[in-house]
Amino acid sequence: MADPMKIRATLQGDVADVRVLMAHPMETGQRKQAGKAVPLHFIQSITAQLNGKTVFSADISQAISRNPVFAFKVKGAKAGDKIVITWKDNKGETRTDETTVRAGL
Amino acid sequence: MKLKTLAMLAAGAALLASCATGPGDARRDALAMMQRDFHARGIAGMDRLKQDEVQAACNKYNDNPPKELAAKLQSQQYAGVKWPQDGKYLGDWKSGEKIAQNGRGMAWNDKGGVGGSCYNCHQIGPATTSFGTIGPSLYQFGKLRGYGTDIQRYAYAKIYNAKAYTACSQMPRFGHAGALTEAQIKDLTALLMDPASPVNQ
Amino acid sequence: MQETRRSVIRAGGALGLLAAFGTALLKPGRALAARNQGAFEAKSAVDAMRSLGVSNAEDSKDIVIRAPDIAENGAVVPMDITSNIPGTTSISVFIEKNPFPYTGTFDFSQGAVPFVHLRAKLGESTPVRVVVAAGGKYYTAVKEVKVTIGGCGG
Amino acid sequence: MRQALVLGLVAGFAAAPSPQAAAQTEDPVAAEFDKFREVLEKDNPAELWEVKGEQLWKTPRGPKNASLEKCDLGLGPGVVKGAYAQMPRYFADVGRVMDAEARIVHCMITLQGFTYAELAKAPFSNATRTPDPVSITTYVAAQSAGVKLAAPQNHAQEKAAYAAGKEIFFYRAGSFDFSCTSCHGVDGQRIRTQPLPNFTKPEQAIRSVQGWPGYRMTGGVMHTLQWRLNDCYRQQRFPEPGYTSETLSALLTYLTVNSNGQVYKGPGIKR
Repeated sequence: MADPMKIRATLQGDVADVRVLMAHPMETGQRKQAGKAVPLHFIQSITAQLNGKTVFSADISQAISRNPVFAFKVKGAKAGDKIVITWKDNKGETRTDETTVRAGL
Repeated sequence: MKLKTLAMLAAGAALLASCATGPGDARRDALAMMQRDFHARGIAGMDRLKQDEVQAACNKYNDNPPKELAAKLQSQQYAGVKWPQDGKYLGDWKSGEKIAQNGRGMAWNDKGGVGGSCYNCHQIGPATTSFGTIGPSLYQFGKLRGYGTDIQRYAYAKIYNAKAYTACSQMPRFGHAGALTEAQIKDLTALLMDPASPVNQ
Repeated sequence: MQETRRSVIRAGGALGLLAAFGTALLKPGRALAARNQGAFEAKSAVDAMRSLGVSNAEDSKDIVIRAPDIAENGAVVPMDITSNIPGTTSISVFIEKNPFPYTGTFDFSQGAVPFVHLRAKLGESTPVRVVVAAGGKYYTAVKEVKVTIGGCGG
Repeated sequence: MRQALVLGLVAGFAAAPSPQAAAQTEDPVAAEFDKFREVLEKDNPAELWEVKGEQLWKTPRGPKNASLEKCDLGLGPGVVKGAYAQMPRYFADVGRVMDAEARIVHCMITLQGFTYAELAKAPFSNATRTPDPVSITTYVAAQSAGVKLAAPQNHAQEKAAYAAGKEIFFYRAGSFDFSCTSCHGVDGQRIRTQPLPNFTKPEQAIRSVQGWPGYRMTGGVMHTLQWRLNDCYRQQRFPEPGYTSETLSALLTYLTVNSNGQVYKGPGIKR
């Protein structure tokens, strides 16, 4: 099973700054190990919801770096709002994690 | 554990006594520790830990040996330079560029010598901007110094054994160490000295 | 709201898409929008954009790409991309000299600010092109990133 | 004779200005790297291993089915906070100075029943595997983020380790005549485009400790200082140093003590 994501969502005014780390090899299909090409294995899509509404989504390629990092911002968020992020890779594997928006400093 | 360590330290110190110059306690301990803790891997044997005369002198004098000693070491090293069999110093600069770019060779995961790692430390050809600054720029090497045989000969010998000119140079002794072949050194010499090489444009 | 993903790019390029690929790529109403495989497999940014139906993209100074002039390591090149164009719905990224330049599209809805931070692999020094969809139109900006050889090379 | 002539020639030309010498003094490339290093560190995949390491620390594992919560990292059994910043240090139970990873491996052996042979067999991360001591060291290191480095120099063996480490640092040998100083003994140099800090100076020595354990962009893997020193010796064209050996603990003592008093920032990100 895929390792959990690490999600941080911090309020700056009424904008939630959401930053996410994902554990994934993002294999390009071009890397060789012991003389053999490692097959293509990468996250293809990401969706993020704030309190159940999709706010951010993406279709991505294998050119995104290994162990992907993304950040995005959502206006109108409040402390305690729920952020749920899901990724799905080309082998059909998927992972969903969540966090709550925290008040900024 | 402690006793064993001490015994091993003592044994190691005895082993290394021949190459340890004026050993203080710390130095003796360090050498014994390394002798005990390192192991041969691939082509990198334990013999590589043993210092030769140049390494020992540079270590002892912090890379700044007395003038007479430096001169003596340099002439010894110079005497060991194997000159090209056919008397020609210049090979193919294009092949030289590839050798200069290649940073592999002589490590435990290599099979032997491979490249010259030249760009790691030197600016050389104008096309490569990712060059190191440990050594001086070699850009326009021949153009600035002239293309004469004496400079060709100097460049060849410097690559073969940098310590022939500066006893404690940080540059490896590529020919002396068996890291580059005669043909490879000639190719590198051409990279620096061939008027057609991009280095001299 | 999943069904609206990619809707603007599709609307803008529907004709082009229809001409190039037929209707197979357009399946409105699917829970997970169809991935534009043609764009991801394109070997040039131009072909990828054609697959996505991007046309007549106008140069815009309101797209801000913050990426290094020289990347320390091509395996991880960080980019902050912001669109200050009103009505921005998506940001697409094309790393022009990569074997497959189309790197992804990021969609914003329900209050998301048109900004994304991502990290990408650059095979060599290359222009990074960003295309923004806003109000049924396309806008573009480009940033050159140099990739160097670092370390001992061993 | 010949040599003297050439030496003269070389000396004569040494003064000739190098066309791009100016570019080497103020390194804009290094400045650009530093700027984006901050961006990269803001979200560091190393955190994924901190989480994993914490689980490994707290979960009963190994033949003895024990957690590492009784492991003494020098501040008493189970105390993790601030411990990394105070290592290497002398441990009376083993009669030697140990760096953090050496101590963690020791605890995995004594508390959990793993063997040194199995832990040392393939101790470094690759694309498909991160060894447990690497994750655990990352977790332990993260618990010293923001703490001033204070590797102790009280016990005679700690002083001896520093002195030995210094000798090891300066030891010139191998096929290429390299020592650690070949790359890390002079100010302001770089290898290819990578800046090379001078570890003999306290203000720069911190860069040998800072950012480790580090998420390495090349390969996208997590590495500790044990790996860093191992790979330095590979590139130094030396034979291989033993994993968690006293030699490496001594070298780390030299480097860390030189950095004492500066603030450790926790696991970092490396080229």
